[in-house]
Amino acid sequence: MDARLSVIDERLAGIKRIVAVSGCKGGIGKSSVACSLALLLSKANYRVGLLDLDFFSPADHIMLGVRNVFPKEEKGLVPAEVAGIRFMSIVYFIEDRPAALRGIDVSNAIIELLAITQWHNLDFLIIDMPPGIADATLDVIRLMKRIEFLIVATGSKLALDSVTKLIKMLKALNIPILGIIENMRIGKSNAVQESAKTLGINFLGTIEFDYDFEDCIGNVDALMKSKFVKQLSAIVAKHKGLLR
Amino acid sequence: MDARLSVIDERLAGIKRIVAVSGCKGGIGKSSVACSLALLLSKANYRVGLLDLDFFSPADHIMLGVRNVFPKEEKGLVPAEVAGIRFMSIVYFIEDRPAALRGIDVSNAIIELLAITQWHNLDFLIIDMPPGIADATLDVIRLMKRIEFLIVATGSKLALDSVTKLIKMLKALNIPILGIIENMRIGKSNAVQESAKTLGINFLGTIEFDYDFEDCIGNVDALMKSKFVKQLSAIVAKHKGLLR
Amino acid sequence: MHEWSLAQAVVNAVADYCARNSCKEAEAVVVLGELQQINASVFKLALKEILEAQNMRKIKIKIEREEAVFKCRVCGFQWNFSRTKKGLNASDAELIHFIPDVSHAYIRCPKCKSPDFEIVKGRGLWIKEIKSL
Amino acid sequence: MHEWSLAQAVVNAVADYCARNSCKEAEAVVVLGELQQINASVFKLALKEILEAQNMRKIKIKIEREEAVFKCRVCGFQWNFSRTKKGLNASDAELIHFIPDVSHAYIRCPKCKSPDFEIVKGRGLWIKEIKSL
Ligand SMILES: Nc1ncnc2c1ncn2[C@@H]1O[C@H](COP(=O)(O)OP(=O)(O)O)[C@@H](O)[C@H]1O
Ligand SMILES: Nc1ncnc2c1ncn2[C@@H]1O[C@H](COP(=O)(O)OP(=O)(O)O)[C@@H](O)[C@H]1O
Ligand SMILES: [Mg+2]
Ligand SMILES: [Mg+2]
Ligand SMILES: [Mg+2]
Ligand SMILES: [Mg+2]
Ligand code: NI
Ligand code: NI
Ligand SMILES: [Zn+2]
Ligand SMILES: [Zn+2]
Repeated sequence: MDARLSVIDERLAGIKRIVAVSGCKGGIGKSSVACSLALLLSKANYRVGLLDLDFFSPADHIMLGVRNVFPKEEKGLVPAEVAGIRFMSIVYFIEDRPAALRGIDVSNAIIELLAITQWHNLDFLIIDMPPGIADATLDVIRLMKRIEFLIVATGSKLALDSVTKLIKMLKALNIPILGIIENMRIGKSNAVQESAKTLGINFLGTIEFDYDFEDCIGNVDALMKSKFVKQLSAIVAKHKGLLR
Repeated sequence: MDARLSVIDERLAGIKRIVAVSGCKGGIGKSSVACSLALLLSKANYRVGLLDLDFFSPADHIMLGVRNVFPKEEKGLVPAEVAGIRFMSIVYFIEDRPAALRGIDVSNAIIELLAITQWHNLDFLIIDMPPGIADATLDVIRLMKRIEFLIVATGSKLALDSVTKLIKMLKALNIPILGIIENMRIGKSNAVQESAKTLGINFLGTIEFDYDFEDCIGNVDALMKSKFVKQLSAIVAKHKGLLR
Repeated sequence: MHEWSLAQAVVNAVADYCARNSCKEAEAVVVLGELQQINASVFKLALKEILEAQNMRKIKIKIEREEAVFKCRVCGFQWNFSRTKKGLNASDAELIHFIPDVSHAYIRCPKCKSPDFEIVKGRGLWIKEIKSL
Repeated sequence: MHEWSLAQAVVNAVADYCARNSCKEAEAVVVLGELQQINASVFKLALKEILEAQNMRKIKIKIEREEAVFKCRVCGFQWNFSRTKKGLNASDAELIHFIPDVSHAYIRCPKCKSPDFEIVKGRGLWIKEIKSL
């Protein structure tokens, strides 16, 4: 019997809302949105946690310029605080080593993290999801009954195809979907907005392709001033009821 | 005992070279490179197979505009031929349904596909890899002893961090790496080329960000005329010894 | 007739066993998991044909069947394939026949609708035993 | 002292069991897998403290240990954690202590160098048995 499963609810009890940033396909901006959203909410004086569950391409520590921190051991692991955000990631444990993790290992590591992480009280826990509908996605659905999904997509046919599958599954399971954010828009196609309509999902807004975004990675101040974050901030402001 | 493992070598015996297009991170152009490379090699009169192993964001059927085909049942499954390429993908079996596959299911499905697919004689089998170093990557390494990797990366810090881990692992295992292709270049940074140097990997060349690429998806003729494919074609021509 | 490719897998496994143990007479017990819906008579015919072609007439292969059982990872409910099979049309069942794992795209937990279930047993073909005679 | 969080997991599991079975006296057997390197005395102290705080003094918890065994998925080689542990420095071992699965970033098959191994047993903490007294 897996004792760890008996303590997860208690570990999450002090968290008001759990939001998984997902989109099934890789490289559509899940990590960029997750980190920026965590920063914005923290700046708005919410207590925010950020959990990077992409064990193969963990990005949030790079995005936020995290260096030389480690969780504190205190009745479990208390996430290090980075730019006001309580931050938990597999990189604390693997650093820059390649980690060959099959699904069963990913699942076990997620259960372990959820069982030992002491988030204490949070208004939001933002989860940066890996691509796919595999162990990580199935485990957050299974283990976090209050989870809500925030969907990211690009206008590419390839991204829309994947994200459509994820949305269909979430809807069939009656899991709340906050809505869909279009990212990296370059042309004028309305494909994401139209897909949202067809799928019956809230279309939240567009973040354009930001040619200066790469230069902001690793620097929280620069990120906060980027066009990317400004557009995300406008989306959050426009849908005030959604995230509070 | 898993009988399927005893027949995989025989199924691959008629294939001269097996090339996995990978890069650990999602959305860097693995599928775009894999499909385009398969088309280019086929056009150069090689016998080419294409195996899409990204079960969550299968893209190759969309890229190649595959419609209404299914493998032929003949002592196993003989891949359908699409634009001269023998094409195998999970989409034959799941179509546009969401498939919740944990690592163990992905691994089982890959073993099954390798055991029943009759590729017959091929000069190249191109494998379009999913992101990560999870079940699919570990299984192709485990089950295809002759596999070679072709690495795709973008200049983003996030992509380079992930791809570096994959390359470190492949090198430690003495798995041949053909080299690294930089994709979606926009600015003038030499980050990919420098990483290649540091890692001791062949830098093969650059494919620039192609603003018209999205419009070519689904149309083989348009793809072949795209800037993307022209630049990939130049890379292949420049490294003639690499792929023949 | 993709059963042929699996029959060949079995014959290869037995041949490997015989090579390792320098024997010419052996008996194998092959289990056919229900989910894969292998046509046993086609499979037996293929086995016979391959064994003859490879001059392995002294190999005996016994066939057993195993029912498929699923267990939901979300609510813990356990059920049999026969229960959900009725809900599948013939062409969906055919796709599961090729790759049993794609059942995760077609079958849902009857109790909580989750696609996150374990195939506890009866997924597909495996060899329970090989022994030299 | 992250052992405390796992001790609480065990106590919760036993409390759930007691609630389901309406009992106040129970005994649980907890297995500590070697790979997780749980400090047994710290763990026992945490158990005692939590059981007292939750008024569960009639719960007995027995502790067993299980050695960790790995099996390489590539070459089939099987080995014990004790064999590879020597190659780990203290800080790497500490990281495995928190998340045993990250051993895939630190441990390689001694025979073929693959990181693709199965943790056959001894990964970490689990409950072998709970019974009411
Ligand atoms: N709006 C945007 N404009 C420009 N680049 C972006 C934008 N959004 C994301 N990126 C870049 O695209 C790449 C993929 O984004 P990332 O957030 O890592 O995606 P995911 O987490 O979905 O894999 C990264 O290099 C990131 O810096
Ligand atoms: N050089 C390029 N220029 C413009 N778009 C590109 C380029 N390479 C890939 N893309 C687009 O980027 C997205 C990700 O590419 P894809 O091949 O699907 O990556 P992966 O297989 O690594 O996830 C797709 O929408 C694709 O059309
Ligand atoms: Mg990411
Ligand atoms: Mg792809
Ligand atoms: Mg089959
Ligand atoms: Mg631990
Ligand atoms: Ni068949
Ligand atoms: Ni500890
Ligand atoms: Zn269920
Ligand atoms: Zn090995």
